[in-house]
Amino acid sequence: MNALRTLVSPRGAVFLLLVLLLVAVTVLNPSFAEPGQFMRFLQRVAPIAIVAIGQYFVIIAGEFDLSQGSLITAQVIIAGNLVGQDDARTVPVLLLMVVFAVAVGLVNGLLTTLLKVPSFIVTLGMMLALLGGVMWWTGGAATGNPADSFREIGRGGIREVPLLDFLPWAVLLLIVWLALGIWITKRPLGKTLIAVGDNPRAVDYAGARRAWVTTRAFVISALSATLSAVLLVGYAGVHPSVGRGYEFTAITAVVLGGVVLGGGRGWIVGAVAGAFALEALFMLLNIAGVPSTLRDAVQGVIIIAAVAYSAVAFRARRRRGPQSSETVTDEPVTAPAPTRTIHTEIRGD
Amino acid sequence: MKRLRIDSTLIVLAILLLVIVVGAILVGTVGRNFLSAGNIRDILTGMSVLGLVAIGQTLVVLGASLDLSVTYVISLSSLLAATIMNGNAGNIPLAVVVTLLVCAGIGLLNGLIVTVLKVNGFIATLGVGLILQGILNTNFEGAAGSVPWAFQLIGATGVGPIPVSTLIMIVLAVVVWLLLNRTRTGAHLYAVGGDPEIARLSGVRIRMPLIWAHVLCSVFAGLAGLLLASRLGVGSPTVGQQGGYALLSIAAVVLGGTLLLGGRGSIWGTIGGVAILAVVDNVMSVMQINPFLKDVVRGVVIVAAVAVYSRRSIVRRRPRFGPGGTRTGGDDAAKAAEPEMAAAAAELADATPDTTPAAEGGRA
Amino acid sequence: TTDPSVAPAESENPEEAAETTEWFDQELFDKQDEERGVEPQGPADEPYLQHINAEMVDTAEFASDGAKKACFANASISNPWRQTGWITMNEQLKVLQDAGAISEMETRDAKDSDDTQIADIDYFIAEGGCDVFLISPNSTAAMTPAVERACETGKPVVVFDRGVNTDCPVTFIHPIGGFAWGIDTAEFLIDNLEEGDKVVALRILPGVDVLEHRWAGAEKLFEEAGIEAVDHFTGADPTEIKSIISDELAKGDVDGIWMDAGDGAVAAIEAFEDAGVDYPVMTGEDEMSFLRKWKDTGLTGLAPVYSNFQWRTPLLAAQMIFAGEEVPKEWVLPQKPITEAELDDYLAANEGMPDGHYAKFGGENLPGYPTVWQERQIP
Amino acid sequence: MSATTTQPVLQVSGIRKSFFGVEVLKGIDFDVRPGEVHGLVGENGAGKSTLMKIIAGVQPADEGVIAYRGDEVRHTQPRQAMDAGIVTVFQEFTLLPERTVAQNVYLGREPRRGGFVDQRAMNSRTAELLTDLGVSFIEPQARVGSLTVAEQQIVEIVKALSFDAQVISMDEPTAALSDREVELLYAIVRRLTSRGVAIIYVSHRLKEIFDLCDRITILKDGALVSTDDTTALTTDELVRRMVGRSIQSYFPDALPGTTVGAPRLELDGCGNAYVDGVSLTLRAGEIVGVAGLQGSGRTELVEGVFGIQAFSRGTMRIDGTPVRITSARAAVRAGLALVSEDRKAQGLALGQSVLDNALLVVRGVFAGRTAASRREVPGILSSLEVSSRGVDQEVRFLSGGNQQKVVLAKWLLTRPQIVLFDEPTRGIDVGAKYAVYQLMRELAAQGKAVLMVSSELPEVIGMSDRILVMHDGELVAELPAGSAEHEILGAATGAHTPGTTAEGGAR
Ligand SMILES: Nc1ncnc2c1ncn2[C@@H]1O[C@H](COP(=O)(O)OP(=O)(O)OP(=O)(O)O)[C@@H](O)[C@H]1O
Ligand SMILES: Nc1ncnc2c1ncn2[C@@H]1O[C@H](COP(=O)(O)OP(=O)(O)OP(=O)(O)O)[C@@H](O)[C@H]1O
Ligand SMILES: [Mg+2]
Ligand SMILES: [Mg+2]
Repeated sequence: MNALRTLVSPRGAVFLLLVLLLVAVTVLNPSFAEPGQFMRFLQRVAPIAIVAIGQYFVIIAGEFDLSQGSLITAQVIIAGNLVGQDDARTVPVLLLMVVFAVAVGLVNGLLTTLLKVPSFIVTLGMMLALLGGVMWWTGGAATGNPADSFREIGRGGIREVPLLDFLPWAVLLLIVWLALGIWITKRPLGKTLIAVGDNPRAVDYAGARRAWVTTRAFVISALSATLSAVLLVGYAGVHPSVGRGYEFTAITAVVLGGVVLGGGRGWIVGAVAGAFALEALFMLLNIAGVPSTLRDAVQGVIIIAAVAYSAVAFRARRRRGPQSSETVTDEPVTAPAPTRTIHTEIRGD
Repeated sequence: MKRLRIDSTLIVLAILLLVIVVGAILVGTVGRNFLSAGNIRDILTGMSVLGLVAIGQTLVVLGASLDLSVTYVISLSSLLAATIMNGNAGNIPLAVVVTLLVCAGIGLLNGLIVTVLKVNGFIATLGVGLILQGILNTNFEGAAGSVPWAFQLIGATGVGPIPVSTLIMIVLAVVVWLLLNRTRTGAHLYAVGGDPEIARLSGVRIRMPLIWAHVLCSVFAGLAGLLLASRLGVGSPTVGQQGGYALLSIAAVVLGGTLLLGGRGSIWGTIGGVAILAVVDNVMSVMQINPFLKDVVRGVVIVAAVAVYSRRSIVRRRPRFGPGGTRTGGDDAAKAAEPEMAAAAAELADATPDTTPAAEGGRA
Repeated sequence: TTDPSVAPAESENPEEAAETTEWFDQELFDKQDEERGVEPQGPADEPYLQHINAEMVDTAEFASDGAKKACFANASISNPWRQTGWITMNEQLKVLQDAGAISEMETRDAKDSDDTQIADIDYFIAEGGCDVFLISPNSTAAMTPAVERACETGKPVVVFDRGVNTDCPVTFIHPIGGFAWGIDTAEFLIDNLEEGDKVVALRILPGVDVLEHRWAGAEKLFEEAGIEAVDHFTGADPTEIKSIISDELAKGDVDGIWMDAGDGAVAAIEAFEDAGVDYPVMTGEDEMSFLRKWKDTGLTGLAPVYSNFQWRTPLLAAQMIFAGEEVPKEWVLPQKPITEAELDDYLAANEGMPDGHYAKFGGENLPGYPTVWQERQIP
Repeated sequence: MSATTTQPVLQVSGIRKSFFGVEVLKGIDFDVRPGEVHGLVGENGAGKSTLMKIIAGVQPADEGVIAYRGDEVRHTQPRQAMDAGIVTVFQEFTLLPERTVAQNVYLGREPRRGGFVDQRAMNSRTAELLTDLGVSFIEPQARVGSLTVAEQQIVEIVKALSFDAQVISMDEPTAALSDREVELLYAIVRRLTSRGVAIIYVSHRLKEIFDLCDRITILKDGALVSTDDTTALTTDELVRRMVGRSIQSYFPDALPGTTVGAPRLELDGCGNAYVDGVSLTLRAGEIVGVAGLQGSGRTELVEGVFGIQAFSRGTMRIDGTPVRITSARAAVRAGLALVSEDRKAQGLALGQSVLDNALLVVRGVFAGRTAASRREVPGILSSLEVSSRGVDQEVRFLSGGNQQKVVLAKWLLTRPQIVLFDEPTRGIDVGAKYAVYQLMRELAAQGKAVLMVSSELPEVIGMSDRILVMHDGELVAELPAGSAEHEILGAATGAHTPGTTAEGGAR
């Protein structure tokens, strides 16, 4: 009952959408409900969901990261060119990719916070520079796919798992990454980030290192893009168009998940659910055989409708009466019952 | 007592000047003349289409929204115009009117989704862009239509080195400048972009200015599409994406000193931003820079140029002490005005002698 | 004042220009079908100088001595095919510079934008001091007026790859074309499949004539042969390709894969591997990634070719033009798919090349071979 | 005293309003007559602002009727109310910092000529309005963002006056004003009433209420307590009705056992771009008040100490050790706390919960202590008597006073040694004020040092052990506890020769 109410509440809109889409997919293609198929679906969503997790941290701080897609492309090509067919290079190259991601995140974050350039512009510049730079370096084409051991991360998994049939590494990584993400949102870093998105000046006056906090969000975003790139190298292979448009997909997923552009509000699990809903939508369009030319249009309508639903439902609920107000505070109140003001004790009148 | 405020538009123009000087020198090193007619025409042509889009984008950004659908509006506009004209000069007026009306309709849709359905501009226009792309792909399989010679002239002729398209863009920029600075809609757009709640409390109907901004933005994208149709001679379903106009126009707008959060900015800054991008592109083309490297330079230039003024434009208090500090701040003015104020208060108080304060109500 | 370089297009013909949006063109289909079978003329070991059914034109009017300046308006180098060609072209340029035929080549890259390319051509006309215009149009109809303006300068104009709607250029260089590709591939799939089998067509993007002709030709043949074909646009993104194939496999069997470019073929094949089903009958392209995967998996495949060596021809044509030699008005280069029998030869010949390299790049006799292509040095 | 017999110009009856199912107005009946100043008082969260917003057409009432000049009206947009002649000066500024004074004043009804906005007319009319008020230091073409808070408040009032209003509601118009400007406002109000304009006046400064108002309506917990002629009320009675008990003294005495000890904070010749030559000593157990006119640099002084606009000159010692504080972070680590003057802009993340706001500083500076502090939160909140629906409620739904208490809780959790209060009681009710004062006394008793900046002289006088006076960026005087208002004002306006008194101020 409570779950149902959450579903129709604005915060749950994305889960409702996801359920509807999955049901539609299953109806059109019953084999989707088989564990193996479903795991494949999760494996496919993992890269975009991970990117959405990274984007979530940037967005709740009131910023944008448009460089994620380019960073994925860059990392994919770095992996392709540097690992080559040599298994032994897997670990060093992974480390190098992490270092590179941290560097990109730091540059994004520091330009945004110290130079006060809007992150939309910083990361737009980064998007151009990264893609251009890596294409310039490689002459446009990667040498080829890296060693299979490297690709195993995104392509393989544990087979013959009871009940699940096949458990892709990607799904495990997604679970770990999401758990890490949830943990961070509960940590001072996550709480401060969301406060930065709400009121940056208050954070300054509180003595927090706002620049460093925000910068770390960009680093998380860059690391997420890198993890996603590692999965995509395995899933799709090395190609200059891997990762293209991921930044917009990620932002769409995050917004679909009820996170407010501009910061200060949103739930990380919602963002991940947004990614799942988007990917389920793409799959539904494939399976339903919607003409490929029309898919974009259908996708556009559904995105607008879903976001509009939450926006309008949220406003409507603010006006409504007591019974609906429960959903606002349906998290258990951990503190002692509401404290009272002076006047409630001595009522003089 | 007026404080000299370095306007961000001025900074943009200064950066533009710098870019031109450096560019001219660089172009000189490869034995070319930056100021030759052909080169100027190349730069100005490069400015016209993006300029039109960016003018419209400025309006939307001032209203604290975004328009990512312009690319598709441009493509649709070029196709509509070319197919309606169909090579016949007599159809030009009809084609222009229908095209712009359709674009206005798309803008209206954007505006309504943003204001009534309260969908963030980023997502709303991304979604509408996808819808338009679907429509384009379904209905057009490639270049279509034909633009009569009379209409092609707009894109192909010029006054001396100045293309007609640039003149049109400048004239429209003046019109938009008037709109922003001399009409209520303009003033209200600034207000809504600055703070919609304050605008509402001040009695502004906050939906209309933003709807207008979206309509005009789409119309300007439509004009850009018309101009492209006239230059291409046909309509093309991909011509908008080819130019990457959505992100570039936003970059140009911000480069021009307009606040991405809305409420502050100017049309001339935007034109300056567009010019910076066009000059940088031109110089790199003349120097035959590797096309991939061009993107790197472009990215760096955009960030660097915005960085030049973004720190300054953060509102600062007047320093009272130290270098550049004036102790003749507001207090002194206020102090100087004090006798006056006191006199005014006394006078006002005298005017209504019957209102004696309820002294007995004072502190017990 | 009106720009002096502007005049109405000669071929102003509304009926013809108002293109219909139907890509299939029976006449062109038949022509290309026929050209597939013609033995090309010209040196056998220099395919980039061969031509099919050529009608030669006299270029004596352009004959002159000395090294000439070439101006190249390139559409872009945004995909591996164009990048490979661009490297080859630059190596060819070095040879011609050493030979004293071409002094320099000034290039402007339009980054896939019609508008930019029009401006580029106008800039060349006004400022370039060009002796010959080499143009690789970004799109056919849109570039026509600009190409005509280039022709009006009286300097020779050479167009290659995609065409324009005017015959003012001295020569138009291109491989046979998209319909030939469509016929080669569709016939191969039809031969290897049964009636009622399902083919998934992976297409890059809509609206580009070179690509649309490939599909228009193939689709028609599939229909006639009773093969069920569904097409998807992938943007050449392997992630997208893999998802599409996975979903198709989830729906039911897929017996054949048809591609309008080899980019991303590997991802399509891997989708079959991951789903644990048999490899399909498949057509890709002569891109190394596909050839290698084809070899590894041993699937039944064909690599149609959109001859990359055509990038050498424009500069060579310029040299011929200034030498006053005849050149074909429409220079149709051979376009022969790589079959299973030839696969090993091409793999051996291109060992060490990156995955984005094209087997039929035709630059083996150029000085930079093979390092320049291996390291993909793009100027 | 004024026309009790005239028909009310505005009459509201049975107004009810709920937010999220909680009723904040419980059937209010209320009327205003032409030419009267009608005071509206009540504790924080009593519903005053909500009632004003309903009258202004900003929010619809759930139930109830508003009759204006005898006819029932239903304004759904502020614009309709304004056009009808009901104008409101809202509690929060409704000015756009990026626009000019004139553009702000005429926002929404810019004068036009030939279809275009007539900038010249707009500027000259604004100038007229300003001169009319005797204000010559604000230029119509100045950007509002470059004005001080007091100047902005004046612009806000000018904006209301520019309407041809019948009813003007003022929601705490003096919160940001110092006594001088308040005098000016009195004059303006009296002139308006003499023209027959009705004024609804909300303020937590009871002196103003008694100075200005003809009748006073008291709200409590969203319900109407009483409406009386001012003459029929005493301050005590008013407070008793508002708070529910009488308050013997506004300013609690120092707690027993409070001793003034060693210097905790010493400034010697400190200065930055905004203040200069600041020398002061703050001792353990001491409450030092800072008085001064608006714009005299008091906020800048505490922000300098707190490292937000770090001092570039002079030396600072904490507990005798020289320190250099160049960021708020360093200040917090050194044991300082700053309760800033604008809680919405600088103090709170309004969309976050009470708990998250209370932990804001701890998380930002002492992240390692978060878990421990979290356990202290409920205790601190209840000792401050914060009234909220649990620690998970978003702070923006709290009333002003409760928000201020959350700010205090946020700082108390860091266990500060030196507490800087900047306008600690701005916009909070008598009861809450008393709680804040009590808190200051407790801090002092614990041996902490308290510096309090305030624009309310009674507060400075009532609470301070010593009073520092600022003028034009410098400390010009140090006065003993219990100094008279006129002495403080004399120093603050620069009437005294700063040279001599400044020596005293320098310690
Ligand atoms: N938009 C809103 N949403 C939810 N609750 C609100 C909203 N506005 C006000 N409230 C609640 O309504 C009650 C009355 O608030 P209001 O602002 O009217 O009080 P007030 O009397 O003006 O207090 P103060 O003296 O602090 O300004 C408070 O409990 C407040 O939390
Ligand atoms: N020109 C300005 N631009 C931006 N903010 C300003 C400007 N002038 C003053 N402020 C801010 O307005 C507030 C009031 O400052 P102001 O100098 O008027 O008074 P004060 O004496 O410092 O403090 P108080 O308000 O307590 O009297 C301060 O927070 C200050 O930072
Ligand atoms: Mg209030
Ligand atoms: Mg202050």
